[in-house]
Amino acid sequence: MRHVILGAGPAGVVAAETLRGLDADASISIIGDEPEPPYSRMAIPYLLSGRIEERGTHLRKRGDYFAGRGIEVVRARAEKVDAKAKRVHLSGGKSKTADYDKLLVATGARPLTPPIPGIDHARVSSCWTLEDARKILAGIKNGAPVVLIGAGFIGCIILESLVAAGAKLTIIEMGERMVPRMLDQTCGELLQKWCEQKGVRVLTGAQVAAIEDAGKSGVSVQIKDGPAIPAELVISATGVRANAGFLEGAVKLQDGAVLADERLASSDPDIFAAGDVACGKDFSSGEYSVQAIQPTAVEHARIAAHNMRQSGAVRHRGAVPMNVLDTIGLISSSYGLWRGVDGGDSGALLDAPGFRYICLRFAEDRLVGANTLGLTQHIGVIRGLIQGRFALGKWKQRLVENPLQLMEAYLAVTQA
Amino acid sequence: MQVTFKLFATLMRHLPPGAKRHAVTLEFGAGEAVTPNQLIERFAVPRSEVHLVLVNGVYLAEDGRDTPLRDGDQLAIWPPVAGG
Amino acid sequence: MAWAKKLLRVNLAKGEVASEPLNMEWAGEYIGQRGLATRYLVAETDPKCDPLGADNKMIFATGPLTGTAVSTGGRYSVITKSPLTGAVACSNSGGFLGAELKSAGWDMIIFEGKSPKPVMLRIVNERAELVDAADLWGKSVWETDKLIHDKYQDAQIRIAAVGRAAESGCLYSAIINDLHRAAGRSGVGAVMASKNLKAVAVRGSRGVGGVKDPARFMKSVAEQKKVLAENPVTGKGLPALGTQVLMNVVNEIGALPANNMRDVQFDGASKISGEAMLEPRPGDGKPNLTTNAACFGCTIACGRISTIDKNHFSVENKPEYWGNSGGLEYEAAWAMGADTGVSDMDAITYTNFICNEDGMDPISFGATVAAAMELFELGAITTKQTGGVELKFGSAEALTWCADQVATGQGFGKELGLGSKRLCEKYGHPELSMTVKGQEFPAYDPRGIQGMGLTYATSNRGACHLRSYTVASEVLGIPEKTDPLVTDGKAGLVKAFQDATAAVDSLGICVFTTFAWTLDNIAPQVDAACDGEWSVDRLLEAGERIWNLERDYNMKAGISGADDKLPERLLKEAAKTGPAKGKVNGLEKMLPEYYKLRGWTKDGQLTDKVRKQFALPA
Amino acid sequence: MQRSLYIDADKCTGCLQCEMACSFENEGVFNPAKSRIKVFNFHQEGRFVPYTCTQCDEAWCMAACPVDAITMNRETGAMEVSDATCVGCKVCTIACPFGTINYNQDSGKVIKCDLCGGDPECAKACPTEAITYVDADATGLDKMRAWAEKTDNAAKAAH
Repeated sequence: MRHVILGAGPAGVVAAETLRGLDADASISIIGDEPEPPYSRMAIPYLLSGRIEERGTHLRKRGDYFAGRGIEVVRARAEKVDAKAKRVHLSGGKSKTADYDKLLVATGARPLTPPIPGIDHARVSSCWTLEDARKILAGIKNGAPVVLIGAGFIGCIILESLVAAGAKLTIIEMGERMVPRMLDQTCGELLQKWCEQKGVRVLTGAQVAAIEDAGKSGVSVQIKDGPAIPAELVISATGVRANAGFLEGAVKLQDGAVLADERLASSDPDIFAAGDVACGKDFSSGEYSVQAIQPTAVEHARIAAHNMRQSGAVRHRGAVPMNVLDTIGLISSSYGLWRGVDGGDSGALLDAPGFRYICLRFAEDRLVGANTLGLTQHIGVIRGLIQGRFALGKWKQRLVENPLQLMEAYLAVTQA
Repeated sequence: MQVTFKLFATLMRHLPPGAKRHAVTLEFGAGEAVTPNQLIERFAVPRSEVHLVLVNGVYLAEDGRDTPLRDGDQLAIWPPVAGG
Repeated sequence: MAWAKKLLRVNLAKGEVASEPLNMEWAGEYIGQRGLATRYLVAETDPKCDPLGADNKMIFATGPLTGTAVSTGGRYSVITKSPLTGAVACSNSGGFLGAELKSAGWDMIIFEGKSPKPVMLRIVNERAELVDAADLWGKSVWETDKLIHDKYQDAQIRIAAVGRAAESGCLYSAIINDLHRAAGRSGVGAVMASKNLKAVAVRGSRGVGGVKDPARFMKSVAEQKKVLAENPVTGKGLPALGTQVLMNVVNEIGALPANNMRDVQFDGASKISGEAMLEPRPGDGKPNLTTNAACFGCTIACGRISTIDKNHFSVENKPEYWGNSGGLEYEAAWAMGADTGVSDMDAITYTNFICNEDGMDPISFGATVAAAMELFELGAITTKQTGGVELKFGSAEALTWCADQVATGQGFGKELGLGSKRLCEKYGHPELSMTVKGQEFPAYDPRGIQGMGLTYATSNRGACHLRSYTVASEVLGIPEKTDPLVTDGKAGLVKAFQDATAAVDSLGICVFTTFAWTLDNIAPQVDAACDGEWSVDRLLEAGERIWNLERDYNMKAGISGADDKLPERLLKEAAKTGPAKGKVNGLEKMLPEYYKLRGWTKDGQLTDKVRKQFALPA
Repeated sequence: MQRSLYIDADKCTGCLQCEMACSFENEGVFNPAKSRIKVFNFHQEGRFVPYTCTQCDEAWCMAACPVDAITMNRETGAMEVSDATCVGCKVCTIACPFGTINYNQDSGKVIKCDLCGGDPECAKACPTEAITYVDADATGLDKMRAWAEKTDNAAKAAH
């Protein structure tokens, strides 16, 4: 059996490992287009802040890890998939093609390039790859003005390193609050206040009209109906899109990602998808969407691997959307249906001066979603309660009154 | 002859079924001699747990526990206990 | 080290807080907690000051072992001048507050002055601030606890507070921490309230470190925990039955004071005993006791967690009292039960809840109610004062009514809140007050346990069993059995217990460990934890130094050897039943010997020799 | 045979000896705030419940770690965090449905129970045998596994 895996991120690597665990003899190849050994984008912010070196981002630390497991890691770029011939056309590597019995698409995503005049200026960088990180590190000088376009997850998580490096930072966010796709209004506003207290200028509801060259001093970022902000470096973090364009025509796409069913199979039964490139089942809503987060990628990968080995072996019940974000030391998280559901109750607590917040969302007496800010202890039980679909009984009202009793509620309903 | 036999605290479990709270009243024939140690034996109270032995509220040291009880005596026994 | 070496000084008048280094020279002499805080009180206050005036200070103090893994190492004490006795007050409490304070990095808090308005002290590690407490004033301890937790949204905050009893001037009001642990005796709550200080809320996450020899300490702690576990008292009896195991014992030996100490035995004793707490009650089939519970670090776990039968008259239609809370300890069950003649366990559990909820010492409360009942019997108090309530011995309704009145400072509750000495004086029968130096007796009748007569008479904080618990020897045979009905040898026994207890109370551990431990078990743990060398002799010397320092403070406050006395009833009215029948307490035989052993003058004054020996402050 | 921590909440008195032993072993100070085992107090119910990581087979934390900082100790079966490798991204803390791996803001790393290398201090410190270290079969882990089955896709995938 020839398993070909496109993409050397966490989904690809975990799928390869799972396949190897299931089948000692299968041929397994990971094809990735970056020069580095498989690494984690999750770790890039910590590389930027100097907490780790590049090696610390590597998914597996031993140099001979993949070879030792008979997993071939190939550097090449997938250009096209010929589903009929079960062949991937490649570029940039030694081989021009790779033939498969089962194919896993785990090519992840790439940053969007917003349609802004001047976005291709040499002083503008995205923050996605190790290469980007190197560029940013080289470009920041103490006291240098830096503009960050986009206060989404990626924008926020790299703030700490930019502030620590001494950048004079301005964030420009189109939405009306920070991290609008992960945090509710209260949470987003608290986060903004936090950033401002740390000396970061935050402009929400603002759009970049153009980036103009300003000669030696860098660029000038022009805000629509607003000021022009000088910058030595501009970081663009306006979102990502799935790397699925090369599959156009081969499998069904949704929202630009590979629609992956409960077996993580695409519309072609021999082509699977996992991770950020997959439009998979959402546990909470029951709908299909992209959930760009490590635990989902790993879950996808494992299930896809089982089904690649034996079709229909395992079904996916859907992943609970969740995320955790550290913004200059302030930690926020989101779970499931954090916006709440129609007719559902919620329980919230706000300690604005202490930068603490929690909002639990219920459907009847079950927990379905949550946002937290400034809380780090035992927050995993939010997932436990959501995914276990536990009926909370009298604990629901207790949680409405005091959401911080999560752990007690969890123990009461699971260990009673 | 009548003797009240009382067991307290963790020794209560050694009382026969039907005992009232901590005590049983025991009847003996006239002239029949019974000592605290014999009662301890009879109700299988572990010696290691026999600490405070009171006859009518007065402490009975170990060397006095083979002296026969008298009619109407109250024998009360505790394991080592304390409070404050 | 083990000490945090830092104290927090809170000037309530100015609203200022400041950190200062702990006087380590004093710590070497007075250890910590009870001893060291008394040293500060002596240095910083006039013993003649008005206990409820701005000049009195109040100290929350931990010991060097507080917050460490040593078993029971969670204690703190409140040291101040008592409004009930005019003597030094030192009330020791368990729960979790003491360890939290230490973990926040503080050995002590010294409160001085009086705040112009109600405040609470909030401590988060090294940060401390006074916070307006207008919203908390007038609230019970339980309400205050909830409001503070709600306000700061942190379940881990440990809180000590005073309730409405203290606010309304109850002279035996307590400071309650962790909902149902109390710095209970001598009216320390009234002092706190007089300073307009409602609560102390502590969150500590720095931890307690700096143990001198960590490996040796952990080894010693493990060994000594084993000693407690294997000892039948601390390993079995106390966890199973709590201190309430004593109710039947003390009744059986004829030393259970009943009906304001007229009697030495109580018919209803077994109904309110530790054993009875385990029996299913007729109303709802549940036992009074739900579980035992430990204070911080305690491997004994004598604490009781109890419920009241929902259908009982005291709580019907009051669901707020249907859940679990701190249950009966022996002293509380005796004072509110035997001494008032009440044998209704649910009623006593209810009044115990009330004592916790609004901060009252259940011993002084129960004993004061008992005195009031006797005054009522004599007709000195009538339904005119009580608004119709028949204050009869044995009346559970009267008892619960009194608790509600004192807790909230209403009507006759105000008078009951002054304690039995002032109450009996007011109604013309001072002889009916069962007190020493103004503080009510605890649960051992000195006619049936002779040594306790000397214990009470010479206690530095008025009648108290915990200053020299000779019951251990005279009744329970710990460390060895002595005859409770004789006075011979009791002076030496009392002195030895007093000195050892003063040392234990200064370390941060619970005196209940001494049912299994002697200072030989304690000293190695202290020595492994604390700077310097700590032997049994050094601990005993420190204990004796502390005892003399407290005595000296009291003398300067105007208390003399003439106050080392017992109520006439215990000296003249012989016990009517039980082994002590026909006996009174022989204090006059024990006291001179005791003074001599102490090296004091014949009238109980400290001598220059003693002052010099212990290097007491002038 | 591998051993596990077995918790019998009915025996717990809430003394926090376990938390002190844990924090002393791992942090060098007595500090319940930094303990990997926590005792939860159900005051109304009169119940204390000690709680820590069960070292579950499927180890959500391990799977969620993007940098391979969590690995299984083959001898003890414990999932251990390598401080040198952990970058502090906290993904494991939201992924663990038991809430037993937590971020330590002071160190910038996550902390969890590692069974003290096969000799758990909490169990040794517990005075009432509410926490014991016993053969894995006896721990009622089955209950936990059944729950895991219900919760997780990947767990099922592995069986």
